[in-house]
Amino acid sequence: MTGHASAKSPLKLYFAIWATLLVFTFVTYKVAFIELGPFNPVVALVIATLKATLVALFFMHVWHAGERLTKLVIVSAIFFLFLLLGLTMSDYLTRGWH
Amino acid sequence: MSMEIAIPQPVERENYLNNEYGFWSWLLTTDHKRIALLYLVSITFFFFIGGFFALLIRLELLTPAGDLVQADTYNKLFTMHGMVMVFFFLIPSIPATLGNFLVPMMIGAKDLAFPRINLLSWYLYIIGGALMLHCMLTGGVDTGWTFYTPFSTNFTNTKIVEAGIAIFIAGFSSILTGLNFVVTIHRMRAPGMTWSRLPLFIWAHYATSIIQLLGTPVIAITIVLVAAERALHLGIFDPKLGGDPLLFQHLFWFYSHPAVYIMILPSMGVVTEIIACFSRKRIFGYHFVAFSSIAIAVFGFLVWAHHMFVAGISVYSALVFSFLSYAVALPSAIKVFNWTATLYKGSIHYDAPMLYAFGFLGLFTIGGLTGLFLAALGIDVHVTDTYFVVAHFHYIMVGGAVMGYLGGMHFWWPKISGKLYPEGWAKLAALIVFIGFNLTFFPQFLLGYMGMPRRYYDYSHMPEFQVLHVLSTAGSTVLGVGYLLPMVYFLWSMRYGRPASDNPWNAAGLEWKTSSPPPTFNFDKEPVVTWEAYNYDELDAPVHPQEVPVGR
Amino acid sequence: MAHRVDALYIFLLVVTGMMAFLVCLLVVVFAAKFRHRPGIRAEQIEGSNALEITWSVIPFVIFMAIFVWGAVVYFKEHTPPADATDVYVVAKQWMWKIEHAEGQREINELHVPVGRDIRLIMTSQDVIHSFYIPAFRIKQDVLPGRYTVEWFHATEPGVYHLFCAEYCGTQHSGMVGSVVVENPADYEAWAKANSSGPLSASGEKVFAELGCSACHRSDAPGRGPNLQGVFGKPVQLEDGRIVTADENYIRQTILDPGLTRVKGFQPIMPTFQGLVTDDQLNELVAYIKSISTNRPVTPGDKIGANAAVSQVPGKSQPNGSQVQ
Amino acid sequence: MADSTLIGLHHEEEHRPELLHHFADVTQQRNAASLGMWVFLATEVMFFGGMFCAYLVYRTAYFGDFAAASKSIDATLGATNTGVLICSSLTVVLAVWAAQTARRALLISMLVVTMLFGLAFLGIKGKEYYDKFEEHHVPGASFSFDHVPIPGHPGEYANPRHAEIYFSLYFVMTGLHALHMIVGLGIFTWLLIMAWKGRFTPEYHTPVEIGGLYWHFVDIIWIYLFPLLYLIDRHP
Repeated sequence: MTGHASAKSPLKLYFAIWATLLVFTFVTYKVAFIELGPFNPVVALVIATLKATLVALFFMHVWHAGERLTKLVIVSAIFFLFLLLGLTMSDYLTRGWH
Repeated sequence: MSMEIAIPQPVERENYLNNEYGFWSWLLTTDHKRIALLYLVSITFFFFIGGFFALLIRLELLTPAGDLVQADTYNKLFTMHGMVMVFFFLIPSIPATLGNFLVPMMIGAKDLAFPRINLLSWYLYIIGGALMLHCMLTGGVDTGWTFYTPFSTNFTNTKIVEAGIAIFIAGFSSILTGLNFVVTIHRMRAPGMTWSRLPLFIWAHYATSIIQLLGTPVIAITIVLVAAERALHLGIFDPKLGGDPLLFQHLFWFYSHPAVYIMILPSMGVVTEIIACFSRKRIFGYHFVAFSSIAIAVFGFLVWAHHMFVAGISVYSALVFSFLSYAVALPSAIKVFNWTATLYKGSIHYDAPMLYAFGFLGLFTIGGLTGLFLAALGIDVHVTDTYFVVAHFHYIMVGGAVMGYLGGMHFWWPKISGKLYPEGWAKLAALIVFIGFNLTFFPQFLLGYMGMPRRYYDYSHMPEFQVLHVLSTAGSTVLGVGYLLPMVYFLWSMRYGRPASDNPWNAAGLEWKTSSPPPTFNFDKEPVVTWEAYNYDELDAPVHPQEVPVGR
Repeated sequence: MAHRVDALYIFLLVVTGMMAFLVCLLVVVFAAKFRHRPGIRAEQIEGSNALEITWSVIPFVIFMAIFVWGAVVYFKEHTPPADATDVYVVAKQWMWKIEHAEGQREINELHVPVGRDIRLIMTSQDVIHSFYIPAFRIKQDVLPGRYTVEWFHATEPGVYHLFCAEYCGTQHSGMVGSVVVENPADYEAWAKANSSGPLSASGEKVFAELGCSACHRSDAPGRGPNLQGVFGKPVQLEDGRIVTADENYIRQTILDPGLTRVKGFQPIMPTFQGLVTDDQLNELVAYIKSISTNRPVTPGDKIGANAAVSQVPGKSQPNGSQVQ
Repeated sequence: MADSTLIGLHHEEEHRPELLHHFADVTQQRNAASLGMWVFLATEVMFFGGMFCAYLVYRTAYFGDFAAASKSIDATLGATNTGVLICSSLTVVLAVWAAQTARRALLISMLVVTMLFGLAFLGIKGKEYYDKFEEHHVPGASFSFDHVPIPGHPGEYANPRHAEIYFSLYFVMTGLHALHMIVGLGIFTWLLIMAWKGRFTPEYHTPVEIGGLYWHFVDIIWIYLFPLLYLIDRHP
């Protein structure tokens, strides 16, 4: 299951990911100062999720070396997090309903 | 191993109990079986502390006026009873003792995946427990085990922070146990031990571990927030700042409802093993029982706000949570039906563990069905926060979980200690517990529907409730005797009990194929599994091909 | 409400009783019939998908029936009739303070006439309490910082228990009282003897004392919205939301004007947090209600809101809960 | 798990002090450790999830006040810290690669650089906390947030009480994140000692891998904390 046996050096990939992450950070920072209305938080969160995905897939080796079980663990953690957020908000967002 | 004399035998096979001696051989052990025993001693200690509080509570309620203790003392008693019983007895009860002992053995592993983390989790438990004891001895807490804000953050003067830290630490112990089980079950199964050959005890523990892993961190952070609000004057739930006390309840119950399943699922696993063994049958609908455990673990996370139907949540949210609550009732019902069906055309033996399992079936059924009342929105409004709720969750958590725990202790005691307990006494104890339990808690259903609120130390305004309270208190003394008995004869049997054979019940499962007590690494030779779970057919066949014990 | 809850309760008792009986009967019969006999071996049965489906679907259908029934009862419990009489409740450690619209004040006692819909508008000065009248089968937590609402309709004179059902500290079990249900004549006599002027009149005084009337003018356009006739109507807020001007809205706007500013007005209203007591808030709410012709629809807004008491407009329940 | 593997490993036992007795072989041990860390990270998601939940509830309710409070924090420092953590993630992944390919010197230097980045992060965080302390933005008796305009709503001022909730969340979330960083520094110190002693080989470097997983996870948490806490509503 390990990736250390792969022949070609992954360094190029690592540096590419690193550069992408830095660019994304810069973009997030700059976009925050532009008026996008309701899309400001959307853009910020989409970029954050892209960054997190890149880190998980390549730096944490989920892409090359990760087995299905690892992915299952990640997916269930996210799933239960959304259960917590979603069902809690189901209360707050409907309190004003008539 | 057929000697009848009760004196210690001069030549004993080396096992996990006698391979090392001395204080440090226990306190520094990484053997899952020894750690299980460390846990057993510690949780028994806390069980009797919690039980002592319970008896004082019942004594106070014998008369309507508050005459035995002060209001403050009573509030601390039920708070400490709840905290000790929930966090220091029920949560670790079966997983940390029987689970710790049996999970590696049942899947044919030498130990849990992380033995040192296993020991660490016991130490965390002990540190948490010591803090909790210190907290109790130096003033205690009076918020109820639920810590509701803003009472806990801004109003009470009692030791919230210390109790919070104690529970936080104990929570980590619980997380680490769950982590160890998940990794062990995934990575350490013996060759041939496929997922569908796993004993259902393992499935139940796997489901339990999922809840421990994903639920416990949420209560940990919730307690941190409460402690921060008290100690550092942060304000997250504070209504004065515009904070919402209901947010605390959401976060609290996100863990604390699934926590009920941490307590009951392992017990269901135990009962499944016992019913299969003593009806000499493969469990009816293996896959349905296995998946219902997982379903309970997952659905258990979807229903928490049914504790908050009158708390001021939105009507629409309440509808959703009520609906989902019925969804989680279903897998439990499926389990009960499958256990019942397993008895059909069995060959049923009435040994003590089976009596406990029957007790479990009856009490859990009542506990589960009264849950339907509480999930029904219209009725919940009336009976929530009354003795109806108290009775309901005691039927699940004491009638169900503790009954299963005791059944499991009897079932595996020969394996754990290498000794047989006195069967007659064990049957008597099962009967006493069953009667005592029902006498204690059934009247509380009636009290609840009549309107007796929880956490009242003085009911002199409603003396009409006294008769039922007296019945309940009487039952609690019977129950106390019932719980003391097993401890006495288990201890007695350690010295005077007859030696147990490797497989006194002729039960299926890898743990019975090694010696009693097992050697340190569980099996002398790595087991290879070639049979299905619960192969009682083969075990009971006149000539059984599988009867060559692996552990020899 | 009591008879509705009891009917569902009896239904559940019968259904669950039958289920419990069935399971116990089967366990006992199997345990006796298939007890171990030497020489007879157990018959191995793998399972049965048909059976599994049967005993999943049938309970599920029953569960759904209970769910729907329970939800209907709950919805009625949370739908006060439009013409109910308002009674204000302020909870504190460890007593219930009751204020009637006509100005009667009581502690730990609630006098109501028989046959009238009573709507309780409740808040707490400190921790969470819960207003519980077992005989009427109603209970609602009382929270600090916002209003929650419950209602009942007593049909028989008598004295009924009133409990605090949410643990609230040392003297929690002392936070009990009585609901005194009287014949209309007796109630009128009691009300007359204990009246101290309507709540709305006190509210009008507070309204003037705090200087509210300087901006919220009823005769000419002021710097704040005219409050005449506002209560119970939808209000367009500056941030685009439309909320109903209910008790919680008024309360929240007094304490936290910035969050719920009405469209077209400047953010100049100061907060009255710390300057008004819960009692005065109730009086202000009563006053603003009294200068509106229409009746309450529902409290509601964000965290301070309670849709738990919301009501579908025009769907009133003339005949509400009854005593036992 | 075949017998031959077992025998083969027994030969190497002296060279393999890391193989614990209860595992059949190194692969099983390594897979167990890796799964253990992933499962632990799942619990961490829920741990931070509780705070994200509180954040979501209050941000929805008190958006303007949260925006105003968020604007009082130095976003440039936050962005810099994000960059610092991303760089540290790169050095971590290089350290893992160095361990895989038996480059001991590179491994050691990458571990050291990672820790330096970690310290830099904490330093910048400390500066931020200091500023907040100076400005009386720390919740408690001396908290003050009067007359701070709400972005995009001229003439409106943030409710200090709601801002206090924001700052409570800010300190709890970043504080617990910083605590995780400190724990990470502890782990990396230990890794450094082990690397110095030459314990890691291409066959055995699980601790570097799972220590790295932990570090990356703490990085991911920050990737979310940055926009959520610093950039709620920045535009003028």
